[in-house]
Amino acid sequence: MTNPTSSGRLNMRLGYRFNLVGVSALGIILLWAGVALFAPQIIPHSVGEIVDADYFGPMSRDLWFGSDYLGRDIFSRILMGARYTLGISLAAVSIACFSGVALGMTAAVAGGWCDSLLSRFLDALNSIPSKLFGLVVVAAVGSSIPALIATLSVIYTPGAYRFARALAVNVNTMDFMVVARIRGERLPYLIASEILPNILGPVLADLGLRFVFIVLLLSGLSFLGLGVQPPYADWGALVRENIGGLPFGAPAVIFPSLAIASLTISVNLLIDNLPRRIRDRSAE
Amino acid sequence: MSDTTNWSCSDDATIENAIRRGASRRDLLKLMLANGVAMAAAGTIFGRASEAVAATPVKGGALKAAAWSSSTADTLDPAKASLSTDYVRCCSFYNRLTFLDQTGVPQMELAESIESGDAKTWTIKLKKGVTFHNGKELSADDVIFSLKRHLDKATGSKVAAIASQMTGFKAVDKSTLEVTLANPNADLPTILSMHHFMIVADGTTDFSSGNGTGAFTCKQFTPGERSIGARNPNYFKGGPNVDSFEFFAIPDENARINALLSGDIHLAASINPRSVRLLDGKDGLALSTTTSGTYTDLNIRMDMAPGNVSDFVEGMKYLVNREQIVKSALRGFGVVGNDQPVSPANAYHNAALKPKSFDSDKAKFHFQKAGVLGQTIEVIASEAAGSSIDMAMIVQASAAQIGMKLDVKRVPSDGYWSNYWLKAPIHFGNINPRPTPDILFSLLYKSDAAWNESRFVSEKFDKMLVEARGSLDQAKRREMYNEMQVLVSEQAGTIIPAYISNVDAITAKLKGLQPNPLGGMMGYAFAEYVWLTA
Amino acid sequence: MRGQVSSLVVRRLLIALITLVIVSFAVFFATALLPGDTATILLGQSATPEAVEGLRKAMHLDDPAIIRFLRWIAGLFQGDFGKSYANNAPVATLISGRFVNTMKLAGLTAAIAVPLALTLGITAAMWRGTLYDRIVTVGTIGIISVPEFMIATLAVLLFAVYLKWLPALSLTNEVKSFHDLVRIYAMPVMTLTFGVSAQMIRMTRAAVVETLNTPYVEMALLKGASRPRLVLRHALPNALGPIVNAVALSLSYLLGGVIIVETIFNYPGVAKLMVDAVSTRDLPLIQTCAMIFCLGYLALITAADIIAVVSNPRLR
Amino acid sequence: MTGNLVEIRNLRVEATTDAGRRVEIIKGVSLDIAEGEIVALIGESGSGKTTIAMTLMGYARQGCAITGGEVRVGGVDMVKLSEAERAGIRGTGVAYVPQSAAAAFNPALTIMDQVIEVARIHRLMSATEAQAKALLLFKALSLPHPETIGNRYPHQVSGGQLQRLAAAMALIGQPKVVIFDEPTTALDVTTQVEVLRAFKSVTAQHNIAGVYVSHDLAVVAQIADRIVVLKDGTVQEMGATNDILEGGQHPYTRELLAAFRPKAQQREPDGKSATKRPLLEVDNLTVGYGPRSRDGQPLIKAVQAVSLKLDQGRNLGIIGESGCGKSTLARAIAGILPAHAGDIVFNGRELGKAGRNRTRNELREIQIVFQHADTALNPAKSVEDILRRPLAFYHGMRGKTRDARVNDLLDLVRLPKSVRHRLPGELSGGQKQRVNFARALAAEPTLILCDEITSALDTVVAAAVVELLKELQRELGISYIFISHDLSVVEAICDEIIVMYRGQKVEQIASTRLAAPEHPYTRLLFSSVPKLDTRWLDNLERDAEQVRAYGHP
Repeated sequence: MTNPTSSGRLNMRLGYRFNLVGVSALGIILLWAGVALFAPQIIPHSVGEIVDADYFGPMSRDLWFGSDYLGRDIFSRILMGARYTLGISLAAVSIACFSGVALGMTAAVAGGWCDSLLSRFLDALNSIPSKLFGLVVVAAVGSSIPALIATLSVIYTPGAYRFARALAVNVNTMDFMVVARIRGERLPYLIASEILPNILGPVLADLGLRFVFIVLLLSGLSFLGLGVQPPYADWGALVRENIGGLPFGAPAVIFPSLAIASLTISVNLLIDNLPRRIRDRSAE
Repeated sequence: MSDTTNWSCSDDATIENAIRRGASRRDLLKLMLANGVAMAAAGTIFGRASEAVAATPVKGGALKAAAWSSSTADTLDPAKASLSTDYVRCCSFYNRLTFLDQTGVPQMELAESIESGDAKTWTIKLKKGVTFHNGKELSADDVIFSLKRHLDKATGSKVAAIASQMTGFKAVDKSTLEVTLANPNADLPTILSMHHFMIVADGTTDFSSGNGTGAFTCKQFTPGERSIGARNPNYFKGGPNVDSFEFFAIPDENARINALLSGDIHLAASINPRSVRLLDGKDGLALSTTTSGTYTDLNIRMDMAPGNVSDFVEGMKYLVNREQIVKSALRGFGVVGNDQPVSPANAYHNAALKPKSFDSDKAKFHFQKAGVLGQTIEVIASEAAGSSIDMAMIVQASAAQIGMKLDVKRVPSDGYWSNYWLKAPIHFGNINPRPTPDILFSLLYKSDAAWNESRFVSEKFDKMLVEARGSLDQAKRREMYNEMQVLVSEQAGTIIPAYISNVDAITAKLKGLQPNPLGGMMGYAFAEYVWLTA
Repeated sequence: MRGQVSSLVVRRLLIALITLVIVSFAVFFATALLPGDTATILLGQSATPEAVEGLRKAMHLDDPAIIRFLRWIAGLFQGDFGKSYANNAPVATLISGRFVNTMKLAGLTAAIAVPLALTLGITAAMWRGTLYDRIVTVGTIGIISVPEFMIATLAVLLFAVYLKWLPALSLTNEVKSFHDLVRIYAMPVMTLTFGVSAQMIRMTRAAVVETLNTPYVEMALLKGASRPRLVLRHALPNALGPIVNAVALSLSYLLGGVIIVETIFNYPGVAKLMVDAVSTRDLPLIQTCAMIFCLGYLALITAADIIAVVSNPRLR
Repeated sequence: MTGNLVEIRNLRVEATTDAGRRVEIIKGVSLDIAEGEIVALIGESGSGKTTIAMTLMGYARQGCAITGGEVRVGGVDMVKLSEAERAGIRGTGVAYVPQSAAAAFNPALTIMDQVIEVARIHRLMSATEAQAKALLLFKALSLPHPETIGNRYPHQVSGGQLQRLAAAMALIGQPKVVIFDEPTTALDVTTQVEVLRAFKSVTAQHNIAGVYVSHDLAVVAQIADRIVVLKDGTVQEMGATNDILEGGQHPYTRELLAAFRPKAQQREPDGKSATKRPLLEVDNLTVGYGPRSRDGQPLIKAVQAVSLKLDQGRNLGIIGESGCGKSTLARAIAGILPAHAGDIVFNGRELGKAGRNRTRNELREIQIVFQHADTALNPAKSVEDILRRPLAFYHGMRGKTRDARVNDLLDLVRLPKSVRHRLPGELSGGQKQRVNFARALAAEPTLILCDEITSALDTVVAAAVVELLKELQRELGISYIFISHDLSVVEAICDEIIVMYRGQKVEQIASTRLAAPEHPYTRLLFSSVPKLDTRWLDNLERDAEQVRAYGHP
């Protein structure tokens, strides 16, 4: 979907071409990242403080997003929640994608028994439904933040592995791999500098997609009471806590859901409108 | 914290709206309660409300109700019953020797009479003409078998501790039996009204068929799913009003409420106070509130740091803002407690004993004396102990204001009772209602009791406990129990901020539901007494 | 033709067996980590040490977990799934009713979601770049981004509580007529269809678009073929492989991933049963549920592979 | 209709680069095609010849658009028509024969369904009539067992047959004009002769006008009445076939003709090297694929007991049609594909069969250069990185010396320094192949195996690369093994030539005696190479039994 809206000169030097949708999506993501970083400094009320005698209060000057089921300020809780939703999801997706891609490339290049061993093991892991796997692990080791990150990355590693392996297998059949192999190169070099540069683009797009799935799974786990535990709360937990307010449209449940949707939609749009590297320089 | 009652204009509107809809006086009371207006004599609420409902029962209809929890561990074996779901099913398929009416006085059910001269050996006469679902005549042997099996480890009975005081059983004739106790206990009739002492046929091992003397015969029972009972035509107390009774659990609270709102079920059990607002303004629905003595308490073990310093315990008692807990954690569905287990629903409740009112300066003074002001103190809470997390949040917020750092550590409900309860230095517990002060005190506060949550030790208390148990003189007993309640409130490390009301939501078509001290849903026996109007 | 497909099936079955063994051991080690055991859970608050000992002996839970696990596997070969710890009923009877429910829900959802997703995906690829295509793409991104429990809760509030058209609960045992079936299954199936079809649409569209850029489709264009003919007659048969794979992956979600829908609609499926089993540390039940999910996943994947091979003359 | 069948007036076509800028690729082209006349469009790749041919059907490839001029076919201007109207004419008015028929046939449909599809789309006739017509065409195009070939799938039929089936597919709709888009480029010479013959007879028989797009003058000479020479989207020269062949005026035409007659190597083996030990000796080498049977023989034996010798500084050519095992032999020598039997002696030392069990120095001395430069160079790495790695790996060069060495290598292969920071994707085919070569030279090898390195290049660029090889041999004294299916290129560089057929070495000829091959297959092969003489194809008699024995059916 290329819609050429950019002027000639500017993007020439940058070597990349952005389009409007991609830029605005990136803007929203950076906004949330900023919020996650500086949350403690910018929240109007402390997260645990009960500021409203009533509960599920409407939006007001003092409480921008109204109050939650206990009468606490939902706006501050969303800002602090950003830390957990973004933090946990980002950590989990980077671990999952890093290990998935590394294993995928190794399997593609090494081939033989190593490939089938890895594929079988990760395929088995893939067959256990993610939420139930999360349930068993959380029940076993409790749902501390590191345990959650570990669980989420284990759930999504097989997917990243399958994707990366498929890409790497294609690259592996290329002649430059034959040349490198016959030169006597070892596995690490073959992976790091021959295969990785070629599959980095699609892998990053896949990372974005997995990030969205992890945010949703984290909210799902929180909904089942297995995700982030009080006093901390990620957006999924906020929605769960205040789900009671949904029938009368309490902002306390609507805004966290909008926060989740805004993050996931902007990541999706960014993936579909990634800036494309320009190889047009030969024309100058 | 502004102390104005939060009587906002929106509340007035709700009241007018209710009146216009012709809400009965009872609904009115509820609405006012829902909006947190503290009533002076909380204890008598349920008393007045019940008379307004004595209309005439209607026969017929298929009753459908939903409890809050069930699993593959559901059972029809009264001894193993562990959840409200099990109690309701047992009440519908079996009977007990006695049952408690609204005022907590034991009434005769299967038993004709229960007497004893010295409160040690009791003679129980059984009613005539009572048959089990499979046609077998009720006999003394059935009762003896039902009581004796609690002592056998393999049954895994929940009330083994209480049943252990029954040492001797003798069948005098087909419908009379004699039970001798280890030491005298005037409360035996009340004890026998507990759900675990339901009477089953002699020699039963497989309980999945639900063969009892109860108001319903068991048509279908799949653990973790549902049970369906049909009216027992030859029920000795005259058949129940409804034709059939389907009972299952909907763990997700919103799903349970939505099921009630959409008319799929007639009763949704134990609604979290927070969701009561959902039901406001919805016509054709009503709430049934029972303050039956369930409470969630903050236990400070006095044999471990920091509980071993009495000043710390004192400080904590002042730190707990009981009104705030009742208002925002329990949404007004609870009654302020005075740190002792005997609730207002019980006849022996010592209303004169006032709890320590919320005073952050006194709390700070005691904490400074105890030298714990700067430290971070861990408090364990879990959803397993109802509303404990919300209570912990409130205490944590008030502690923060006086520079006291309480770290609320939430743990999953799975395995809470075996891993954290009774073990962590400061943690929340949750106690279900018990019919008599004697059971409560011997279970929770006797020096050597297994469930002594704060390791409260007092010979004086233990001596009075045994003495009160045996005496048949009501006045003397009441005076002793009052003094014991003061002792517990002052010296024990258990802080009971409030007695939690159990709220059940019902459709307006369901009539005849009355509160009962043994718990929600009319002491879990509602199926027998309620009826459905058109 | 026979040789190719049968050798594939045999290889797949072998792989499936190995995967099953890996999964069962993985689940065993995970459950072995769970604190407490069935006895302590059942006794709950009154779990005094002696009571727990007594009950454990009665339910012969006292021999070590690994022995019990191997005995369970041995039983498996005679088709005996063992007895549930919690209520001593044979696991098979406990699961059979729920398995039928899960299959019914999964079947109904697949019957609706798969054709819907394929048509949307194919037509979006057919009119690539038009407004319709953008609507479908943005729509799928939107649906993927909204958490599943939001969709379910909103649906219940709107149709059950507010409009009172549909029951809030899925009372599976009251389905007498087709009308009941539609009323009771409408919302759960709708919620699941949203979740499952979004991914399928996205993958189908990508697969068809990719085959549209091939020389043989250009050749067909140069023979005067119209756009629908290009997509349906030329592109689709070659895009079948990746599409079927995407469908299989999405449908495998319907087995275990539906725990949220089962919770909200109180639908008695295998997923909820497994949740109960974990809370009561009921090892045989957990194992059997895990086996069912794993078998379901493998069956779907194998079916996808076979269809891909059969549909592609080169591999046949 | 008196005027010309096809009139193209001042045609302009624009393309959009990925930076969103519009570039004009056809800059005002005008040409006519009379009834039954075949006009050839000839030029290098990128000269726009295929784009012009496509405009006859009003079709422009991805990202391109017709921005000016008229294309009247049978009086109808294709540019002005709507897409639906154009579709109506495609297949009936104008038909298309694709370059690679193997890719143009849908693998999931049977051949007959696809051949008669034009008739079904435009509802010209019923299915049975269409099948009967197709059968006639199959016979006219001399396809083997015409009755059953229709029910087969494309992958069950050879390349040559598919090309003729593509022609049948084009003719089924009785088109007035047929576009031949380099139909024989992907074929072996022996098959190409058969296919050209079939095309010629069918077009004459149905009096069909046509546009024949190609970069091979010799092929075009046999079939076209007039030739249009193109470069960078403009017509360089236009005229009757013989006028162009004999006296092409335009310098570019002359360059095309020159590239076609390469100067033969004709180097006498100098005495000195004859006595010394040969650089490479291959003895009875057998290489195969697939599972090994009990006696150790692979299922498919691609190379059977081939022996050869190569002296220092000399070049050995290996020629043969696709599937004869020449590449497999080269890969076995390089150690990529371990041989099953026989041994390879290099500089007197026995080499390990697989690359793994060879010393780093042994691997350094033998380098291989592949045909498709765009898969032989890592698209994600710059030219500089590609050249630096072998220098660091083999010679441990670092920093300054390595950068200087990279510059030397670029000079050696006649590439400008500015190429260092470019990615392979930004270079032309010729430039990429030179970088490919520079990488081989970086190892300072003694033997370079060239596996079809000129087949993917245009004739002019290929000629330049061959010249480069010769200069490098003079400067560095490297010896080559040159593998190709194109006799003229092998002839230009090699001293000895081996001819391979179905995995076996059928003959070894010195480059001086190429005119008189002994083995019948070699004679068939050499005679099938088209000459720059319009009558060559007509009077090429083929020894029937030779064709049956060695030709592809």
